[in-house]
Amino acid sequence: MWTYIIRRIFQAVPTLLVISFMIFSLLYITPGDPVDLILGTEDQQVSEEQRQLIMEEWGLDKPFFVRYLNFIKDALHGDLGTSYATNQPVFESVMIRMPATFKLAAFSMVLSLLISVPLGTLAALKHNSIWDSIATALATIGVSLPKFWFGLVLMIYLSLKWGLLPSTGSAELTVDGPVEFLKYIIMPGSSLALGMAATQTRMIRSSMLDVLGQDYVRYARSKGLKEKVVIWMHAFKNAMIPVITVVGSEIGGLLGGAVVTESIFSWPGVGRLAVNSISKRDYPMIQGITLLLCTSYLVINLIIDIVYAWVDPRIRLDKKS
Amino acid sequence: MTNEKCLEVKNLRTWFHTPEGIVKSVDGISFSIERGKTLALVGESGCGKTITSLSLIKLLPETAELHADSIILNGRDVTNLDKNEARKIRGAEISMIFQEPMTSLNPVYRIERQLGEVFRLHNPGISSAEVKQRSIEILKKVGVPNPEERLKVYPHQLSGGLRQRVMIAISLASNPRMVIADEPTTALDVTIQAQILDLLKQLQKDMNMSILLITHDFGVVSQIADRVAVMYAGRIVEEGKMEDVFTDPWHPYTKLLILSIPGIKVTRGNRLESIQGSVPNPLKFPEGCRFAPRCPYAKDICHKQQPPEIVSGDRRVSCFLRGDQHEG
Amino acid sequence: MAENNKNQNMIGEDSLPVTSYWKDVVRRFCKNKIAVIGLIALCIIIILCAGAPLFTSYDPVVDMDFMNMLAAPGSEGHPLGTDDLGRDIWCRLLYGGRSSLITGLSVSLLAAAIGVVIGLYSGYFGGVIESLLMRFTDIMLSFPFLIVAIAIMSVLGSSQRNIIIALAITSWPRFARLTRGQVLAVKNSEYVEAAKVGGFKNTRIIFRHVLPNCIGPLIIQGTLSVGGAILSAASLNYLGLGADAASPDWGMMLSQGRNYLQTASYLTTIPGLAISATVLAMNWIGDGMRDAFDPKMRK
Amino acid sequence: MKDEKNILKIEDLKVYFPIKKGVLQKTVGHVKAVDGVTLNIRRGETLGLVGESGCGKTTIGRAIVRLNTPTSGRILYDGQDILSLKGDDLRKIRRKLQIIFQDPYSSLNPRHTVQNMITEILTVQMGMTPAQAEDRMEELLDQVGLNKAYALRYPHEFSGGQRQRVAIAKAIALQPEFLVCDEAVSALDVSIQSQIINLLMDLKGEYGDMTYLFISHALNVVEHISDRVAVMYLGKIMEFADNEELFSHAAHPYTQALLSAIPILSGRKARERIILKGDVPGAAHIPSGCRFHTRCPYATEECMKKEPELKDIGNGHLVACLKV
Amino acid sequence: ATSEADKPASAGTESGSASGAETGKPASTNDNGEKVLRIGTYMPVTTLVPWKTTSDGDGYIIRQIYHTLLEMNKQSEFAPGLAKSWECSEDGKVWTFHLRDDIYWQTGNDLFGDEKVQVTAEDVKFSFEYYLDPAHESVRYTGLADTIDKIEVVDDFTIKFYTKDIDVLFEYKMYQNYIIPKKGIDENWDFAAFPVGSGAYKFVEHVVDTRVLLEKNEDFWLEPALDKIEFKIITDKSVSSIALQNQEIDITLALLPTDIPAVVSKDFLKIDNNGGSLRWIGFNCKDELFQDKELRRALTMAVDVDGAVKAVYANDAGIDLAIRGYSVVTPERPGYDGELCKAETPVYDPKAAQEKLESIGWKKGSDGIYEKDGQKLKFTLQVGNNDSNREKMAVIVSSQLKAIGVDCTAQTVEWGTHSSDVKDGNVQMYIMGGYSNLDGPLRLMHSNETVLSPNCGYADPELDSVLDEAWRTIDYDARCKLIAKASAMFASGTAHLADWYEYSQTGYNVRVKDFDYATVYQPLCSSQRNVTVE
Ligand SMILES: Nc1ncnc2c1ncn2[C@@H]1O[C@H](COP(=O)(O)OP(=O)(O)OP(=O)(O)O)[C@@H](O)[C@H]1O
Ligand SMILES: Nc1ncnc2c1ncn2[C@@H]1O[C@H](COP(=O)(O)OP(=O)(O)OP(=O)(O)O)[C@@H](O)[C@H]1O
Ligand SMILES: [Mg+2]
Ligand SMILES: [Mg+2]
Repeated sequence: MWTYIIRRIFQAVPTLLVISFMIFSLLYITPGDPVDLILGTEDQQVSEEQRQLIMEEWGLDKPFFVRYLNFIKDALHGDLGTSYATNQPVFESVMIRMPATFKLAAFSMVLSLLISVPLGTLAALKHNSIWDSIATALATIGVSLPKFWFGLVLMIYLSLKWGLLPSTGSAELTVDGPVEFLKYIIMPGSSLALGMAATQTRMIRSSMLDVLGQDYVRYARSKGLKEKVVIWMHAFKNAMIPVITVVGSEIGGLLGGAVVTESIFSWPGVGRLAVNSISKRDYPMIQGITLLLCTSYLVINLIIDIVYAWVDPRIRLDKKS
Repeated sequence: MTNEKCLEVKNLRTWFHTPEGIVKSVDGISFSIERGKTLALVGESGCGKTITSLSLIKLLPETAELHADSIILNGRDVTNLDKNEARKIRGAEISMIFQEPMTSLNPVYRIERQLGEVFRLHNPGISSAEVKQRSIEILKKVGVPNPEERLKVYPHQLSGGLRQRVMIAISLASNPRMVIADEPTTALDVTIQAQILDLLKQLQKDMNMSILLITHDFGVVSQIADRVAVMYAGRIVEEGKMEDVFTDPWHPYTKLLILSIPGIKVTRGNRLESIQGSVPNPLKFPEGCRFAPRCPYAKDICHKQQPPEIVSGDRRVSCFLRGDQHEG
Repeated sequence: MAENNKNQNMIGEDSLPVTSYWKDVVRRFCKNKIAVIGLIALCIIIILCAGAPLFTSYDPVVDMDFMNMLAAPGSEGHPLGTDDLGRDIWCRLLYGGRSSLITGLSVSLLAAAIGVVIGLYSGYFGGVIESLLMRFTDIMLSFPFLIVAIAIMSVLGSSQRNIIIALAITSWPRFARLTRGQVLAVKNSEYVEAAKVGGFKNTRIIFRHVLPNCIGPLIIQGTLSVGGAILSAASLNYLGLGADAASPDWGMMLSQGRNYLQTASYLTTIPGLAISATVLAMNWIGDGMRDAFDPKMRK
Repeated sequence: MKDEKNILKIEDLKVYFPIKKGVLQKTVGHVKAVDGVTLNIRRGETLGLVGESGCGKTTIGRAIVRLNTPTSGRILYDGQDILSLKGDDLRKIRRKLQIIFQDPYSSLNPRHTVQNMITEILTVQMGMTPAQAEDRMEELLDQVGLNKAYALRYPHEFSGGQRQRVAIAKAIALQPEFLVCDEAVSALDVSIQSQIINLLMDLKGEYGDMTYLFISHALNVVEHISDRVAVMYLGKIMEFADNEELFSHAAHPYTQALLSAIPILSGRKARERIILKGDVPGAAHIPSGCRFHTRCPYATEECMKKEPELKDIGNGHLVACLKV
Repeated sequence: ATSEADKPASAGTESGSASGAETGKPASTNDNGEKVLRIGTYMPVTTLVPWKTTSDGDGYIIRQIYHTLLEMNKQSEFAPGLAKSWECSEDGKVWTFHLRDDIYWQTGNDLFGDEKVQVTAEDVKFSFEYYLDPAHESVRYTGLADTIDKIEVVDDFTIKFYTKDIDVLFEYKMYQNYIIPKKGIDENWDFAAFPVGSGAYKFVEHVVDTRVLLEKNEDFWLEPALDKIEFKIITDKSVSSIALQNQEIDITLALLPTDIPAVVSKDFLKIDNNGGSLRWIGFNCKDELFQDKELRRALTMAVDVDGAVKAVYANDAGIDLAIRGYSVVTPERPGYDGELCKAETPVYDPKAAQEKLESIGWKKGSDGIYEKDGQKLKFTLQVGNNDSNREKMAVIVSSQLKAIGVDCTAQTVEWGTHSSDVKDGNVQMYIMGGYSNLDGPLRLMHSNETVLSPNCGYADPELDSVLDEAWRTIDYDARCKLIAKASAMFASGTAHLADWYEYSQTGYNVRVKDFDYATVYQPLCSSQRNVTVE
């Protein structure tokens, strides 16, 4: 397995190079003037002399490829540059927000699984019954509701009308304890989880139906095992195998795609930083965010693949299938 | 009939309610198996063999509906058991070996777990060490070399023959008095098949089990069965001692079936005897004898009336022609 | 003798209706009640939107009534009320459907076209092509969607066309992955090998023999992504990256109405319902189509 | 350099599948699916190929129709080395070499009607007009004993036997000279199996010099249909002889064991049953010396060390056993 | 109710971010009897380095920590800050500031420890010289370098600035630049991570994107009335209003019009504003189409700006959130003269607008759109995505123009793109806002591109000279007159289709006291006010 992990890490290098090149060139052609940003925005006056100074200082006067190569060189030393906007090292700025993003992603993933697993299983076990229809209807509604809408509705009811939860902010699990932590994360978490739970429910339903028709499930029953054991031991693990891959690719979306939720709930994550940086043309920051997000995506996918192999012993990691 | 009956089935009917109509997969069959003996149920694909066995072990799909005058298993009427009671007889009284060892073992668990759970289920409170001990014992018994190591592997790491042995081990772990083997060797090589059949015979002797063997392979039947029941389109058309049925089939279907096996009666290079047409659609079985449309000897009456069951000694057949000794 | 044998071997009584493939597909589709309901619903939506001027006397852009802003649904002359600028919501819903449906459908079609071709070729040929294409797909998948969308729209400018391009560029990898998975399952099947042995050219095998057998999940993904695209466009709107701010669009209506959730919730519920109805109808149609295209469902 | 007698010559064919491992996908070993097979197939004969599952029968069949690429060796078809062909030449020769697969359920495209399948072959490959193709299709269906009304059906609407007929119709649509039947009847019921065997035999009469490579593990079927029979074990041919000779005077212990497994019903004298011990070693771990020695009831020290060659014991009866 | 009570009160140990946020329960005064003011701000903290920041959001915090020489009161007049008094020489080129002698650098940090160090004229001189060095990339470099000739320390508490020329905005510059400790620069102190100044409140912690916590500076010359100030960053404005209504925060900046009724209806909440901010719809006068002033005037006549402003800012509470304006100088600033400008602005009259269009050669085409020389009257009105009110204005303007046959598309673009497009003249029509400070009018109207921002190609040499003169006139009234004159000239040039002043509302809890001029951009504890909570 270690050789497999090492191989995957090797494979990630060219991927990250391509990503960095793509984002670098994308940003290069995106309109917007970084000098203005370094010197402050609309309310400030800039002289030509100072502009020149800044361009040189930040290497903005160099040709595209030189800039890119410099970026790569620095990145290899773990230096992703300095933010135009805040003058802070990009790496630190992103890493300081990563935990919040991860927390939210992990929580909403867990939450969506908590919803979709029982619902999907129920729909499969009682398929063609009223339960099935309810699960399907819920799933459809879930996919067709925009996250920001759901987030705001939650907030209006849970926090403004009923006063159950604080509207914004975040709490530290270790410092403030689980109750506080849940209070803050539950709304952003569920607004993210809803859409995912919807698709997962459908996946789990069909996967479970598929597995329930398999010979080994019938065989497990023929041993005289209790129905609970048959479903949760024999069918469930197998049904989750295809779900794992889907979950993996969804986490990628969660990391970079929670922007809207993060803005609504003032969640101190990477997504908000990304949006702010984009609107400010904070190129080093955008590059850094993209690279680090892609890296985490690759890492998560690696983990997912390992989990996959762990759940499904037929997949051997060190052998290409 | 001195021997005690292990299983006695009377007029078993298993029907499916489908949107297109009622599928009468099993439509009034009766048979019995004596303790320690083997009954082979043969017939073409789709004639209802698997449904029969699932009816006995109470694992029918939800759309199925089961009726029977009686099903007596080990002296107990098990016709109308509720789900929980049905579960309790599975494994303990009756267990099953499936056709496909490839797909019948759960791919994500080690053999140890799949075998162990049977011991735990039937011996509550048993210690882990004992489970392991017994697992090794039973694997040895079914001829799995290096049982300790094999416990640690996943099904896909075993060859087909070993997998089938493991499945037999699992099915026998609960010490059932009756085993249904649904095409246990179809997926295997001839040489391995021979080993498995030998093993079954051996185990049957050791444990005094009854076996309901389901197959379409007469070769298999000839090696292991005491009695044979030939099924066609949800009915048993002929039943009798294995040697009798083979040497002198009474029903035209049985006869043609045996003749269509290459190398049995027809010599090399010549055309084989074959049954024309294919199995009738279970949604609309022909009136009268179900084999009549394909039967080269069919007479008018065959198309109109259901044939009576003619019993003679310990043999029975359902055919009009039996009365007037057809010979072709 | 041979003559005799043949007749002896001849099988076949006629029991199935003999129809052309497409008639059959249509017939199978029509048998699926839910799918037909979905189709009828979608047709109604399309007719209402396409023929919008027939069903409303207002203009969705120009007709603002500052005296009658935020009129509740059911008020006189405005069956669904008016929005924050006094525009008729029914009218904007109809016209807005045009752009939303166009966005949704074109994004799915475009993304499907790119993704399916890439998935087919990489899955079928394997080897270096596969690794390269799939690496590229991975890259696209791992790219934060929003950053790409914003960058594309900043370069090209915001317009409906560019939203479509941005969304298509970010959503084809899903199709590619799905297709590839399907192709891998299908390409080693014996009928594809038989086609190879039959001497057919690869392109023919890919499109005639492989693709039709991968189509089921693709249809589902395709119909799902129509709704997804409408919603993504709404999210872009929320972040202020929409097209023409004055012209109606469901996503735009939804995000522009978000400040009125407490005071005039119908501003968001109405377009929200429209999106849900469309997504639901598309999903039903998708399920029906998958079954209709599958000859196994033929009775 | 056309060989009048032999239509197909397989010379020292080896097909190895690499087992890859490690960071760089290094090849750490090989599955030696076919490990040096030499066979001459005569024009117009039916050659039976038997052996246990996994011994490489299918791999040979697939190599002939170029569905996998041999590691070494040559396959000469009418004197032409077909392994070196590419592109159009390959496509041309492929028409003469067709294969029928074991599984009637997966060898037909579920999305095409019978008509689609057959006319596609006829128009695209044989250059017929649609009208001609339709006529020819009816003819073909007739030949395999299918009612032409079935042309508009989809594969799943047929029974197994009927599907296999369609597969055969597809294969003979190209008017091949050589047909590989890879377990073409194994998945079928006995009664259907006999129909297909009859059909294959009839077709042979009709198409004159069609040559069959008949792969099966069912010895009774092979015995029924073949002119000559080759017995394989773990990628190598163990015994090769005329049908009669082989079935009456099997010389190799493995063949003997196989033959003893044929059901004895009636009309044939009972053979002594030989139950082989153990499992088939995987093709990745071929035993040294005689590859059968691990299961052979007569194996000796010598068998473990020395690999036997195929040798003629008279009448073209070839056996690879040190004890013969 | 949870942990708040048993948490240690001392600032150093309280590190969680949940403080004071229990729902439904006012926590302005926490259970330890501490007075905590919680301010919700929608602007993220970009940097807390005084010479780097340009964002108001940072300013809210920095102004509490650092001193500037001068402050500003509600009437836009300069008020004492670090300097208790100041005067200018006759020729307007020498400014003398007398500093307070009771100001100390904040203690309790690793820079100063517990040592009370006075803030002296040397510190002031050092700060400005630091900013004047281009190497330090101060964002105010250009403004300062253009003005300051030299700085002279007279004694510990008196300092003199010599300017290169008359600079009527000199005081404004003294209001903008923060005084930093020399010791910090010498010792390489990380001002970004831990600001140390001499203001009334001391920095405690900054949790990225979540909050900034300040505490009372006991050494301040005046006892600060709050124990703690917590800035909570709530990005979404409507969420911020929910938090205010929930009493999770005491003050929210920039309420949306849609949220005003709900806020006003709560008796524990109040709203107030801090003067108007300019918004305008501009033409890019360099654009081929809009070089024609008559066309600009015609289009101006086609739009009902009054109605649009009313509609966009309508609210059930009946509060004036914005008013139509005619001058680019906001009413609170010197030189405002609405009437003068109004006279120069075309009146709303769509008919006349059409006639005017026709008189300058535009004809309606078959599709009802005007065209001239085969060219359609078609353009885009671009607006940034940062403000939904501006978007609505754009929508209204574009549809009213459409109504008379002008194909105007309202286009929202991402804010970064928009601002740089406007600056580069890469738009046709646009909406912008801001520039409501003292130097705003000059920058908006003057055609000198290097100094001035988005006037989008409008150039009038005569106007330029009036402006130049105004900015060299020391006499306040005379200067006001000149500015008014300039604004009227600008209005007659119709570089803007419409102007309006937005009064963005601050919502706050009635328990916040002494919160006079409703802004946190000024120190909360100063000679002017000492904000507290009950
Ligand atoms: N769930 C079901 N619903 C409807 N019909 C069914 C169902 N399961 C089985 N059948 C029908 O019942 C009949 C008998 O099926 P069964 O599986 O018992 O055949 P079999 O004799 O075991 O065949 P094989 O040799 O192929 O295993 C078939 O015609 C089949 O179509
Ligand atoms: N593509 C492949 N990659 C790796 N190994 C393969 C591949 N194809 C076949 N093999 C291996 O080659 C060996 C021979 O396979 P082959 O299919 O030729 O056997 P067979 O005699 O046809 O068996 P069966 O009777 O089961 O069809 C087997 O061990 C098989 O696992
Ligand atoms: Mg069966
Ligand atoms: Mg094979």
